[in-house]
Amino acid sequence: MRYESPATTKEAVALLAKEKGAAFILAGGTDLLVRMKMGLAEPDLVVDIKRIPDMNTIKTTQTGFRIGAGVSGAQLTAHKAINKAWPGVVEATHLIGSDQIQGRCTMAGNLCNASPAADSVPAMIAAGAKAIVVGKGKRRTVPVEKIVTGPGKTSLKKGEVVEAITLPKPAKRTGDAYLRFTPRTEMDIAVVGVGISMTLERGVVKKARVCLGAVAPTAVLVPAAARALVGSKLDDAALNKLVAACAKACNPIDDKRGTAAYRTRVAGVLAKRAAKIAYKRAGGAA
Amino acid sequence: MAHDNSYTGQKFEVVGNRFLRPDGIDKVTGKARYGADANAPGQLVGLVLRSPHAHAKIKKIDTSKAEKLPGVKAVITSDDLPDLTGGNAGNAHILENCMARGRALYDGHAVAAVAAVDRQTARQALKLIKVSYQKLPHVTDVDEAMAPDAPVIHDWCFTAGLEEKPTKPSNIANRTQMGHGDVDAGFAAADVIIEKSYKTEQTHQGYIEPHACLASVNPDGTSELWVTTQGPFSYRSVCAALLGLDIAKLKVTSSEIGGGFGGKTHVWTEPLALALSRKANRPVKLVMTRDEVFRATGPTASTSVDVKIGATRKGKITAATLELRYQGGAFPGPWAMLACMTGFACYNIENQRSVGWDVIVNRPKVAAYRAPSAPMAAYAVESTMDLVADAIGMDAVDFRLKNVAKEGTQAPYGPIYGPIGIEAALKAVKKHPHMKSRLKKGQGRGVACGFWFNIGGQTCVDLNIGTDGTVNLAVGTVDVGGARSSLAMIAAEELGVGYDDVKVHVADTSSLGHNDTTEGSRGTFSSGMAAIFAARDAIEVLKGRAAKMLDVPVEDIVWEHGEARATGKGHGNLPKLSLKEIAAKSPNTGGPIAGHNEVVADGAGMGFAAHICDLEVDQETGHTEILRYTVVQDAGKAINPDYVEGQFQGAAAQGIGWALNEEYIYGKDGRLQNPGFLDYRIPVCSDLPFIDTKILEIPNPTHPYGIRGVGETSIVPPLGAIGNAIANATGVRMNHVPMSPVRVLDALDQAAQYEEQVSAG
Amino acid sequence: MSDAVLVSTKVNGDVVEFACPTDEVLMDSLRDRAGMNGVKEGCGTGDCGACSVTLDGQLVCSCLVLGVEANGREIGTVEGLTEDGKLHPLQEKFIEHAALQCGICTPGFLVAAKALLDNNANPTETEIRYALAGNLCRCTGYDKIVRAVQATAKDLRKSKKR
Amino acid sequence: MHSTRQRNTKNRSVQVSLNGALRSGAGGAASIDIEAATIAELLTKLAERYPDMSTHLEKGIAVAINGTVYRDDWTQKIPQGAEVFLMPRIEGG
Repeated sequence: MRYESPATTKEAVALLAKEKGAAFILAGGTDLLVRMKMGLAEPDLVVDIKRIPDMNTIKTTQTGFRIGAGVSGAQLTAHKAINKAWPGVVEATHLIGSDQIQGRCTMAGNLCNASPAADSVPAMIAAGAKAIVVGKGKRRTVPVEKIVTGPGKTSLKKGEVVEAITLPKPAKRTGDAYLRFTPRTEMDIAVVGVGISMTLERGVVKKARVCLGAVAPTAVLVPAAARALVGSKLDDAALNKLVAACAKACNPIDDKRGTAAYRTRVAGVLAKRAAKIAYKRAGGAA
Repeated sequence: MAHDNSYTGQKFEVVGNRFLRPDGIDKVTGKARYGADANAPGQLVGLVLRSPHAHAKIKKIDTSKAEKLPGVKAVITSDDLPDLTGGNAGNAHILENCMARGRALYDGHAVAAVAAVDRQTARQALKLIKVSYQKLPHVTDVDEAMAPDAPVIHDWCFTAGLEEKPTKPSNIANRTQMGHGDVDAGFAAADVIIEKSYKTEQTHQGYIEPHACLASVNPDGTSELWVTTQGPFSYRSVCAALLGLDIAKLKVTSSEIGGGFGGKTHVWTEPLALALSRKANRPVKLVMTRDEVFRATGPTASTSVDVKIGATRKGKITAATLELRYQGGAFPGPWAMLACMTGFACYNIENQRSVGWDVIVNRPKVAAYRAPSAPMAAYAVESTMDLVADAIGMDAVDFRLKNVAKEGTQAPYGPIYGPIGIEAALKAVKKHPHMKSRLKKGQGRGVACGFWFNIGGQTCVDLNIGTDGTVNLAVGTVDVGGARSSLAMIAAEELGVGYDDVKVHVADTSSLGHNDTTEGSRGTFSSGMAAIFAARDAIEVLKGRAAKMLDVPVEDIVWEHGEARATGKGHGNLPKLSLKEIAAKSPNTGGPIAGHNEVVADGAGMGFAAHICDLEVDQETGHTEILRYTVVQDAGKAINPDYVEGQFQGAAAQGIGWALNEEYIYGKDGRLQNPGFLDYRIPVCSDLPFIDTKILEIPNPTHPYGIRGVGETSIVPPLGAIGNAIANATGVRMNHVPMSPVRVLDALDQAAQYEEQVSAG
Repeated sequence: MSDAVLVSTKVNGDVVEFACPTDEVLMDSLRDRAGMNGVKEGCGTGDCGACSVTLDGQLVCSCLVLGVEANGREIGTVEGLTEDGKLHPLQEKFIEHAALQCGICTPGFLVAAKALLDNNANPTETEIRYALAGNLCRCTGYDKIVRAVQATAKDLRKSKKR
Repeated sequence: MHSTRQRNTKNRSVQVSLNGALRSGAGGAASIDIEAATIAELLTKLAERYPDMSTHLEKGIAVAINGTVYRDDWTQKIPQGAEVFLMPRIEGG
């Protein structure tokens, strides 16, 4: 196995494009190294992106935030402005593992590992996050929901790297929230996850995005669930519609972490709870 | 020299205080050496290849490519180990469990092992071993394994303990029955009878340190094994028997042990490490991965249990029965039998019967786990006790007290109890402020009891006094949770010296006589007893030396508070001689001063506990949060209360994990799906509240200090206490452990549907 | 066969150099090449925290870091907690409060608890429990561990005031 | 008085209760009378009288005398009129 730690994105892309064998990007390594230990990944090349300055900083831009692909959960949590703008995204990322894992794990890695249960992904999608994808000689910006295509599969082409995640500047009276269910309080993988963002106008939901995790092969954006909220003040009728829409969007499996029936049921429960938190954060009366 | 082990009521100066543990500094600085922390010159790395199938015939193992890989020094399969088939069945099973012989019996069963110069080479070598398997039908569930159409795992297994010997083999290894009285008459006299069935899933001890050893075998048979174990002496005798080594030539040194809880009482990879070393003639270090620990060591049984309890309206139990089905993995075990002995142990039930079925399935060979077999039977009994109390409209604690076992009660396994602590524990529960605290809506409280025998066993210690008066105590039980502190206190108490003057050392097998495995909560009980007697032996020597120094007959010397004093006429002016003074002169008064004791420490006092649990159930997700937890347990005598509390708290935490989330999950393919700490969910720090403890001290009449074992009992009540608290919070009775969110929500849904049907119909 | 890379790093302030196979994790490098056996392996997959160290001051599981990543960085292990031969207050309190039984998880707990107290001098019980949730202990039920951390925090705050 | 005591000393018959699988080894008997002054003597005589029991005895048993469980020490004396139980040997964690 060859280990490279390039200093620029360009070099990283060149290394990946050139490699004939199995090439992997090492961001936080909290998934890759586990897979290597289990014999599930046998890299010929590992490209460590943590020495690329551009990939390891958070920048506040005119349109929002640019979070480098190597930025750890701990760095994100410490960023005051993002906490204020997108608390749900920060909380979701903070739920990835222990403090030890937080010291390493990244949003981009959480995304590209392409687990249906990734915690930060539904929150990112609900917030309208985008991925900056760099390939040989070109750069494209892709909505986060377009990156993962199935368990362990992404739309990234050979030689392409996610360089950063961008979060928009939230409109006024916007709030977001992410809730997940796990049997333990910590150190667990989501059985169900729900990310919601919404923008209010005079207490009425004007815009909303609802995204479910761990209930389908990928995180799913549920427009019907968003529609259930729009136009409401989060009354019971709207919340019941939200629950029904979420249940309908679920396409889960029975596995060691939960049954399909359980996931479907709890997706609605968490959606309701997350909606209330987001609503309050957006300035709505509780 | 025979010593009297009777309780004397002696007053203590050292015992009962909270001294700092002597190995603390090593353990907080990283200096303590555990199983994986030893190295030897020329050492190789050992790795094991394991079956990916639940049950398969091994048609062929081709190791030729692996052997040719540069850096590989030895490859072994069962062909390299003795064939013990037809000999001692117990040993043959242990060896076959260490390395499959002809058939892989469970997912994770070892089929080959390699030793190579480094980890990377050893991993490469494993990939080069080609095993051709022929898959066989498998069964992993205990009830399915008992069904008439189940695939029979061993054609040699004919159920023992039946009145008529079976003509066909089955997966049922053994039937056991315990009990007394007339059960039919008892049920006929009952006003209320409750019958219910329960299931519990398989759990693992979950010690944080994986099994690890460093083995070295020379061509002349002299061998050394450094290993993390609860029983260095039994590892020595078992490994010697399995591999044909001489016991005296094999030196086993127990490392610091990173948790055991029963899981380090049996050998797993150690014989393989020795065999690899013998073949390569180089030391071999073999450290299990966590995945291997889960798949291929000794978890506890999964069970299926039926309970029936009958009582009068006034709350007297008239009869009770238990039917216990326990799987012991791929080999026969004693687990259901143990459950038969413990199930009703907390109660005085005149008419009772427990029937146990020990069952074989395609899972790893079950080993002891803290009060083995008792928690599952207790879960069924304690849940049903609440149901009966409810049915007759009696408070659940009062109902237990009305039927509680006392001195004079006949135990389920026959004998009459001496002084025991369950009545005192229940009374302490009743009085505890915890029971009076208010619960909020959605919260519930449960109480449950637990019993464990505790055991003693063969024990041997050496006590040596240095010329400066400091003392070495060499013991052969390992220190799993602070025992060195307790044993130093005991020696200091007897000798009348300071705690810091005694240094306790866990000896290797070449330096001390045989000691049984540190299991059954016996460490402080047994080695404590031997330490008392060894100290008293040393005192006799000290008195003799003092007599010489003072030139008086030894009969005139008495030993008080660490000093020798001459009594009698004309001795009044003679100085007192301290232990230090006598020790300083020892080179010239007859040489080193030592005490020694070997004892079969029988008479371990039974352990009883009662727990209180408050919790809250999220009725929309089925999630249970433990809010408050209290352990009341009889310790006989708490030598170092800090570490007695630690045992209570640790046992309760393991029981809580078992009750709520821990379980082995097997797929339809018979493979373990969660062999890691991510999906085998032991409690994390944020899952638990502080765990209150109350130590009761009802002296064990057959220990000089009244000590009872304390390590195991408190893992028994939590399953029942939590089940009872969930029922109290939700009105729903759980009958399947772990009571995980999925199962709780499912049970709540079913109850709601039933209610709807009732109100609609 | 993996390539090996020469790694130059600082462990507890001392320069350490070793040749490291590229696929070797830092936990193994620290144990086998730097002599830091206080770094314990409980799972190898980041689920137990026994191998906790700091990497440039950041708390990590050393089983989820490659050895080569340590090149040019600074690592802190349990062996570095003592200063001038004196135990760190956390080490003192762990012994005093009987916060260890078997002790295999203790080094990881100490490193994690120090990382917590370095950032938060006055943590609540809940904050302590969540900060230590990445460290598994199977012996104690965490009770005495949490108490030891609380007691240390209290003492440290007192000594700072003085 | 004196003569009675003498007779008792001579005839050390004790009633031994059997439990679990041990019963099947003794043809289903719940208890048996046997003359024995120590546990060792008791076990020897049991093996002689009930060959079927030998497999259980080999597997490991324990003897409870007046409520105290003995797992290893076969030199233990069995007092007059003692309550004696034979039970399977237990192990712990």
